[in-house]
Amino acid sequence: MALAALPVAVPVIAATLLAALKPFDPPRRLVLLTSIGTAAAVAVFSAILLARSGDETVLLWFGAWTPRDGVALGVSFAIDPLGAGAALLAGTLAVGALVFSIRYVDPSDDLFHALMLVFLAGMVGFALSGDLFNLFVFFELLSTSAFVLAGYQIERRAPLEGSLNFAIVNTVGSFLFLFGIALVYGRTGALNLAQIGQELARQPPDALVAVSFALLASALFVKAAIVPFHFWLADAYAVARTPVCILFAGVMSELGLYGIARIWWTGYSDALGHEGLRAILIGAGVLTALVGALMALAQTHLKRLLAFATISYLGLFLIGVGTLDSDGLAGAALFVAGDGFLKGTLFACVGIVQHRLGHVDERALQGRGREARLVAALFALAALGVASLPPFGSFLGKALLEHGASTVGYGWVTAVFIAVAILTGAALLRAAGCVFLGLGEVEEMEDESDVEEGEPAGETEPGRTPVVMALPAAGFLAAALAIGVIPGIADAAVRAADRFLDRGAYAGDVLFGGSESSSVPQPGLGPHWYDWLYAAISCAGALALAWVLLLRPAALRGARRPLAGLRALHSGHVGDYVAFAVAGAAVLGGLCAVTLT
Amino acid sequence: MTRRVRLALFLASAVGLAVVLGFALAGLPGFDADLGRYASFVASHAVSQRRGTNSVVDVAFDYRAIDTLAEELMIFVAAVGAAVLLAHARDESDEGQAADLEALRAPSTSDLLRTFGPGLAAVAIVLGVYIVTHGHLSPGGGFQGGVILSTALVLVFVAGRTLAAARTRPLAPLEVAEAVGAAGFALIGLGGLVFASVFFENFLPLGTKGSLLSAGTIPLSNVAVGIEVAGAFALVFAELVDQMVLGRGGDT
Amino acid sequence: MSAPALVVAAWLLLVGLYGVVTSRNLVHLVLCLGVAQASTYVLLLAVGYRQGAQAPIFSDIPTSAPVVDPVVQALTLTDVVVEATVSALLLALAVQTRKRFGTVDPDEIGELHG
Amino acid sequence: MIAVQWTALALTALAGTVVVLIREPRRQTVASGVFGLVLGLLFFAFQAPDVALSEIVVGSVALPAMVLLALAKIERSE
Repeated sequence: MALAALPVAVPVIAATLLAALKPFDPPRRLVLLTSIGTAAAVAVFSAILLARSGDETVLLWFGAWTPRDGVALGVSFAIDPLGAGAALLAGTLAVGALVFSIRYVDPSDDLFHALMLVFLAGMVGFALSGDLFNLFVFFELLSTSAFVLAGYQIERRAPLEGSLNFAIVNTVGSFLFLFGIALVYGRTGALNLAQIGQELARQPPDALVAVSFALLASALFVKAAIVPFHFWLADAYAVARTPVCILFAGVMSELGLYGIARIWWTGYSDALGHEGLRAILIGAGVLTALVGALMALAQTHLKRLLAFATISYLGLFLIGVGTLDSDGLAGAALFVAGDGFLKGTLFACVGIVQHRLGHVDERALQGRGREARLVAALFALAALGVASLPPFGSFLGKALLEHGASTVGYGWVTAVFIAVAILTGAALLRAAGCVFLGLGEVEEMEDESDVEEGEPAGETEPGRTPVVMALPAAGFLAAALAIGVIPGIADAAVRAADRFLDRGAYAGDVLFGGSESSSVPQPGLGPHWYDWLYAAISCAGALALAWVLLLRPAALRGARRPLAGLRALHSGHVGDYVAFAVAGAAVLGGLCAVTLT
Repeated sequence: MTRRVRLALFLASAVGLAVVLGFALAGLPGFDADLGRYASFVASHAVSQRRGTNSVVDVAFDYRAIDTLAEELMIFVAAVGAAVLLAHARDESDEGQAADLEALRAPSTSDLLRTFGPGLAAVAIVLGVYIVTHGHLSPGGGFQGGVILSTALVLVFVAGRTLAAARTRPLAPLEVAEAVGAAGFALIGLGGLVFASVFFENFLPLGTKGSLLSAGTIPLSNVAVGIEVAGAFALVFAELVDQMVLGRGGDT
Repeated sequence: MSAPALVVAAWLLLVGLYGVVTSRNLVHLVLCLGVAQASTYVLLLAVGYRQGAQAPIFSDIPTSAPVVDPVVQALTLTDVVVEATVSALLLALAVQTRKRFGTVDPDEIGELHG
Repeated sequence: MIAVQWTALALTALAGTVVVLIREPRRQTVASGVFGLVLGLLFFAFQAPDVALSEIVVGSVALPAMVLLALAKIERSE
């Protein structure tokens, strides 16, 4: 379908034209309308693609270079519901983020909108592409625009450091990506994922194939902030502006995991062993989920808290991807969408607090949010949603994911899910109790530098919440709810995941113009009674732990010391981060070489 | 971590990575193997299909033009980003700005550069334009030529002429050039959708092999990219020069 | 006979990363990143090189002549551009870092932690 | 492999190492420019003139120029 190029082409053209107009000082209204309209158009195009791809893969060969004898000559977008869904999530969050930015962003820096649109184009291109090198360039495009967006408040020190760490660690990741591409291209002579899959399926697995996958996965782990590649994320997300954070936490990191699933299922799934990879990915996911949750509990800076909550949930999503099962993947997809909107709500609420009160640290905010009832309600609901309160999308996704995990023999991860939901939910609810209710005893601030904010303090409006800020926050929450209640969404997700997992059908669609699907679609199951029980335990546990943290903090003092060691590792030193990333790549490469071949 | 612990962690990991890479790289085909199917198809068909004799440029600007579009946008982002990331420093030293521009005009810029700058710039412009416009025939193209062109623009800058004549927006022409170049390349892609059937499909006559006006949209794309790259790199240089000049005023 | 090129690629990656990890100056760090990035060019071109083949530019050679892989060369071109853009952004950040922190030594920039 | 390629590879490894080991930024920038040239030579030897041209204009012209401008700024404020 030729129109499939538009969700990338339209924001690109709009962004460059906005930049071309900049020296002529276009009216701010025009800039805002163009950028919001463009993001909305991307969302609409993506929704159309989502609908169209329901039955067959939507294919676009750029330049009309269709494959010859199974050899891809050009670059293809090969769009299935999961890819289109990721693009739709990015487009929707971008609309909300840009609406939010109407009151938030300094009117003088109008290139902000051009950068947001390029960033969006990069994410959409990454979600739709069916070519390994093309994935890399869109990955780099979204990374470079993200570096700049993260460092937008450059007159402050923290955003500068956050942006630096982000840029350097992600650049190291891109080297690993290129090494992976070079290895697999050297072996297969192909860059199209379907063609790579065909070539690799024909030959016995060896170290080269396993290591090339490990390097690609390492690069994407950097983006997806999987331990030990995750350090940069908290630094960058804690300091970026709220509209940027909404996109970072809601969809950019998740795209890293999407990339791993896409590359595995189209390229490697018939070449390497599934059992070994399952253990590796689920292990990494569990580690990431626990580290993120514990670190979130230790934060008082609200955005940094949300950043670690994001890391924690990325670990949970990785478990879903790592089940290598259609239920697990479908659950992860719904979970990502539901959680992405909840994170959008949470970041928007923090942004509103910051806008009204000029701070984002609990210690400076205690009790000062009493007036903001609407924000308090949205924040608390979203926090409970994170702790998988039914019927949010996160509940449905998680139930499906856990079902997938138990069918492949990893039922025990349910315990991890409950623990992480309790820890993260408690961290968020504690913050809500402190800021909006004034509960708890707050320790003195150690040094002033900690409260340096990512936003200009001059534009606070203590009295009220601007409509353009409240609207996205509420809209995101409604979207998170919708994902949980739309009838048949679980079935649709499972069907989409089944197709995602069918390498032969994908290759047939892309290279040979259609194929018979070999998979038999099975109906997706709704949540069981025990899923409701788990959700009840998670929410009650989160509330109870938050209560203890706020009113009986002495009970948990003993946990401080072990946590201090973990916190010390998050040093803010880019050399540490790069060393950990290299260590992670070496370990992952070694594990893959040993267990997958 | 202390410096020593960090180094130890890195060295251990680097050894591990070296071993892993060693096993993997050993599996690559040697220099005597046959080319892969994709590469051999492109090598044998690019000229007949595209009429551009430089098959690397055929790949970059036609078969895989969407990659190059994303790459051009990265340059666009870098130029915009450098301006954004360096912008606030300028605001601070506003007072010293006029004096700085004075200082730049007079003895601080080497007389040699001021004398020979325009001549060097002319050479760079001719060379850059040649490389941009002959990308489809011989090594080079919009990117390489564009960087050379940007140095010409910088030579003009360093010679102190543009900056000295600066009023409110000395960089506006560069900003427009880089954005219009990037937009132009994207619009060439859109032209494929409008005039042919698919984004980035060729919609111009292919011409005869080896002539300047051949290879369909490829030379046009190279010109758009050349304009964009020249503007973007010149913008980055100019932003840094700006920093340097104003920083001196602010700190001494 | 491709081993020496592959060894050089791996060496450049590791030595560049060594420089990044031990760097005491952000400008130095950017140039070290450039060295590590160069490893990817060497690797890509080594993957596409064929003994006795010519450059894939057919202005002076017949289209049937054996040539090296044109695809990896196009990929490497993109890669070179990536390096230039990332370097420009990092240098801009380094200049700002000097301004805000008074240093370009990563050991002394310590705003974010825990 | 022919002698030119051997030499270029050895020079590349050497120049890359030197760039990392020189810690004084200005001299390092010069070394980095030389590294760019050596890489360009290597790419010519590997029959990649397009990439060689790119690497030379980026590695030996644009990047050193950017670094020197940045250094001028950084050192001036000391």
